[in-house]
Amino acid sequence: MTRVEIRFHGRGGQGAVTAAEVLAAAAIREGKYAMAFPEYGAERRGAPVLAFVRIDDKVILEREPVLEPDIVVVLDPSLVPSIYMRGLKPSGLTVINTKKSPEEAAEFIRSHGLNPPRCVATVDATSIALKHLGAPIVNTSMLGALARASKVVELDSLEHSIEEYFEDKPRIIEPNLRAVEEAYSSTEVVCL
Amino acid sequence: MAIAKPIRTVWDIPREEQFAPGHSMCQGCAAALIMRMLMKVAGKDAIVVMGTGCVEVTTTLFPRTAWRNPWLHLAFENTGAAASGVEAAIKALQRKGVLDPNRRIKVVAIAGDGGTFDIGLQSLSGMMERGHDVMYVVYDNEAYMNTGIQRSSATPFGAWTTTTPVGKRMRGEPHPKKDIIGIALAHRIPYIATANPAYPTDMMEKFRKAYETRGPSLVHVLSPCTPGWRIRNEHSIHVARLAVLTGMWVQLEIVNGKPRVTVKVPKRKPVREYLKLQGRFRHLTDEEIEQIQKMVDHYVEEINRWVGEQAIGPVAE
Amino acid sequence: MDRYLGKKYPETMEDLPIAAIVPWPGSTEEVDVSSWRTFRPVINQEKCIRCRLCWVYCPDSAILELDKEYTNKQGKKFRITFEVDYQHCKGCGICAFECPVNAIEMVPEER
Amino acid sequence: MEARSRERAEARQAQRIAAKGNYAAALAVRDVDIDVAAIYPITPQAQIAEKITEMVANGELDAEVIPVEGEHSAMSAVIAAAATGARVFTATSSQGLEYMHEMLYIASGLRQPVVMAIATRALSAPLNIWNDYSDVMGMRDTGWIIIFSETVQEVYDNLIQAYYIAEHPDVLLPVAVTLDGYILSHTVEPLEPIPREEVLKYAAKRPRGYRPVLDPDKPMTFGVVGGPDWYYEAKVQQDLALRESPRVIEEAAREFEKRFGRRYGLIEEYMMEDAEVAIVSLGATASLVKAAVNRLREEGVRAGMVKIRVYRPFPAEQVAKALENVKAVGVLDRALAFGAAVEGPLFLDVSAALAVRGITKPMASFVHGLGGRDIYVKDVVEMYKKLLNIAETGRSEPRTLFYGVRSRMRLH
Repeated sequence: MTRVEIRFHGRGGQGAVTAAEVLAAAAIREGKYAMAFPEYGAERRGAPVLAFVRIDDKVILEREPVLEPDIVVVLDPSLVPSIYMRGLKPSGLTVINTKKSPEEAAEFIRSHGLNPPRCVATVDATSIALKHLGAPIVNTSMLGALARASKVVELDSLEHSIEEYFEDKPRIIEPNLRAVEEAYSSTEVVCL
Repeated sequence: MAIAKPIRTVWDIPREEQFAPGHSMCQGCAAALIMRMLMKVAGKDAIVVMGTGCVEVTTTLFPRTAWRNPWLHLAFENTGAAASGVEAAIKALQRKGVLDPNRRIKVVAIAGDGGTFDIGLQSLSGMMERGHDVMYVVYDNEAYMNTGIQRSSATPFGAWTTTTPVGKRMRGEPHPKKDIIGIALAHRIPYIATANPAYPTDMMEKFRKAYETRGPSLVHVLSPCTPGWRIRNEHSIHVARLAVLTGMWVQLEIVNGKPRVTVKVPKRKPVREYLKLQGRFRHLTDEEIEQIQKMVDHYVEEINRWVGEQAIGPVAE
Repeated sequence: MDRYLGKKYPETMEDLPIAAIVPWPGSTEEVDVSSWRTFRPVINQEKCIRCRLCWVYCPDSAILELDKEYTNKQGKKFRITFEVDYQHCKGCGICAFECPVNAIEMVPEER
Repeated sequence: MEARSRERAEARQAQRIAAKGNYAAALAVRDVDIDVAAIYPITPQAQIAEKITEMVANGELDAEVIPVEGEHSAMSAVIAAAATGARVFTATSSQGLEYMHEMLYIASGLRQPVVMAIATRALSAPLNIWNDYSDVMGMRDTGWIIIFSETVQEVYDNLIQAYYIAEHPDVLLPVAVTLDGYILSHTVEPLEPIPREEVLKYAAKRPRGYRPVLDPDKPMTFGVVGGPDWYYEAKVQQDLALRESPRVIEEAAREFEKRFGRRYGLIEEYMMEDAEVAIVSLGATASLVKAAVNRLREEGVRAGMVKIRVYRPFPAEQVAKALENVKAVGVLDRALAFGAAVEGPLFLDVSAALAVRGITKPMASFVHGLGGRDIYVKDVVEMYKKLLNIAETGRSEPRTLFYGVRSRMRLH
């Protein structure tokens, strides 16, 4: 496996930073090297936030922000393509939380004058999160979608990491796992 | 072991000296006497934490020390914090069996008025608020005496100091003394007292109770300073006594918020008798003395109302 | 532990206790402060009523309370005697001032 | 021997966890079984305080945690607790470190084995919560042993070694361990923790009374007045203890490697065997410099890097030896020594280390990344190219070069 660089887009409170950390932990569980870090600073609820993940087989030395991600994960359907498409490699993938199909999402990106990447995946993570968690916290659902669309980590190691991450809140482990699984199975991916 | 029995008369005071002579505190220094009495009460099992000040610099000039207890000085403004650290360490080490959990080792923190009312107030507040098992003694000589008699927030109204000089436009300290007891009270600590070395058994009994208290306690002791107050060496106890007899200083004890006056003064002397012995008040005019008298009258009235009796009586010439 | 404690009267830094701690508790007791005095207190044992107040009020622990019997001229017998420790007395005069029976006199030092 | 330690290290691969620097610090503190911590929250360190308190709350750690009212009190309380014989810890950043500044000297002057983690951060004004090394550079002359960490793993390993060093009978000095604010404090990376029993065997608690402590059975006076007749000797005695400490620091590293398989030194040399140009750097920034070296090596440039792990006492001998054969030396600082002959504080150390040994090299002082300004690998590559230039001309840059700053002047 070569280097994969991932950027998460969300709003403060949606758990983009947690998603990045859980993803890195899953990769580390698989014996890979990984690095997860937020766009540094004080997180404020509602403000757009970024989080980054690098995954590699080798030690990662590049402690710099991800400028040209291979994958972009969009947690909030209200974010505009001009923000999350920035720097995304044409050969890359974007995973978007939306009710739209991948084709519709690609069209939406085009309607903003941008070229969608080679692969577009969509999932209605908000509905899934509301159903299982009772709140629109979509980070775990989006990880399920990412696992389905990209194979950067196995679903199993993702679930392990979620269990570990929420160790001190056992009540919410099960609902999150159900959300991950539903997102995993309902994600649609289209590659050109 | 600290003194276990109440101190009722001077004959209850142990003969053993836990604080050595030969230190270089001034002739007639009341703080020296306060330390001597305090350490008799505290005994051998106390760990002393001291802030920078007169007592610190005159008792620990390398290679000698006047202290027979484990003793620590770090800096000026952090006596409360340093005492908190020692107390936490004792607690942890006793719980982990490194120190004998059945032995009572008490932390006694000592600082002057500058190190308590001013620069050390935050650290003291933290110590009291967090409930550390520390007895805190402030010896109050009402100015920064160690650096050469500069005013502190404990300097009383009208007093001359080198930074509250007497001239055409300034007549000594323009503000009344800060109410450190009120500040301690606001922290709702279990034991608070004022004490005065002219009343040694009362003072030592308060030290004893403060030592016995589980949790933070504060004893505020008036400490006449011969050079700073410009008094005769032999007058330091006499002046301290007059502070009580004039109502300038009220001997209080507040146990779990309940106040009482431990040395009642049925007939007060006029404040003039206290002021006239001290060079720091020499410049005061009759009108200014009258103003101070009114401030004391008001203070006494407040205290009486607070304790619910006429503990301090009217002025009788 | 001993390696840290140095020598009581160090000559060079090698003998200095670590961090200049003082492992000699109460060592100021060795100091002679008698040169501070311009007046020395003298206790009149005849007048002394053994009230202990001079001992209590001394800031320098320089009044010694001794288990030494004393019988005055009236034949009153005391179990204890108060004497001045002139090595540690700075001559402040508190003892004389506070003595309720004027049994202590401050006498000029002549050297 | 080496094969075995590698084997053991590999066996532990399985126990790798994911942790951010702040958690790694808290884990280390738990694993050495501290007795007292006093911490005041400040970004980006606050998670250390949270995690330690959480560990105490759920019974994982038996310690007294004092939620002090400020950093000055935090440092005061841990010095006092250490003087009472406790194993202590505190953590801070930036303004907090400045606020405790006075007490830093007292910790070392009183020879107390205080251990502190510093999530490095810029200093006000203007207020800035992001990473640089201004705060820790401000404490460089306070008599502390200062160890920089490059990775989350190093944060953990360095803190454990810090206790070995600080409490060693030949040292008895406070030790600070850095973790770059956000860049390590908030970054999740692989971490191989060591089983607690093994940590405690390595950084073993010594019997009470091996060093002077506040003890009613053996009363001593700590923090005395040292007059002109003894103060000087006390300070030189303290300086010599710091100067001699590398012997123990290296012993701690050897013992650590023997037991846990990870190697540490006073400095780390990267691709220095045949290097023609080298950059000296610190902390997590060193990762970026290594990445730049890798990139340049692919282009055929003989670049190398020297990472200062132990910044105080400064490993002058090792640094001089490492740089002996290069053609030009650059020093990458993330702090300013305002008004100094050259404004890079690390540069001042490196140039002095070389000069007193009669080693003269064309040098350049690079400053970048102040207040969290991102440094990219390409920026460091540019610095190396500048060095190649300097190597050719043989002339040092007399002024600090400010990389990445927006200016109409030519500042680099």
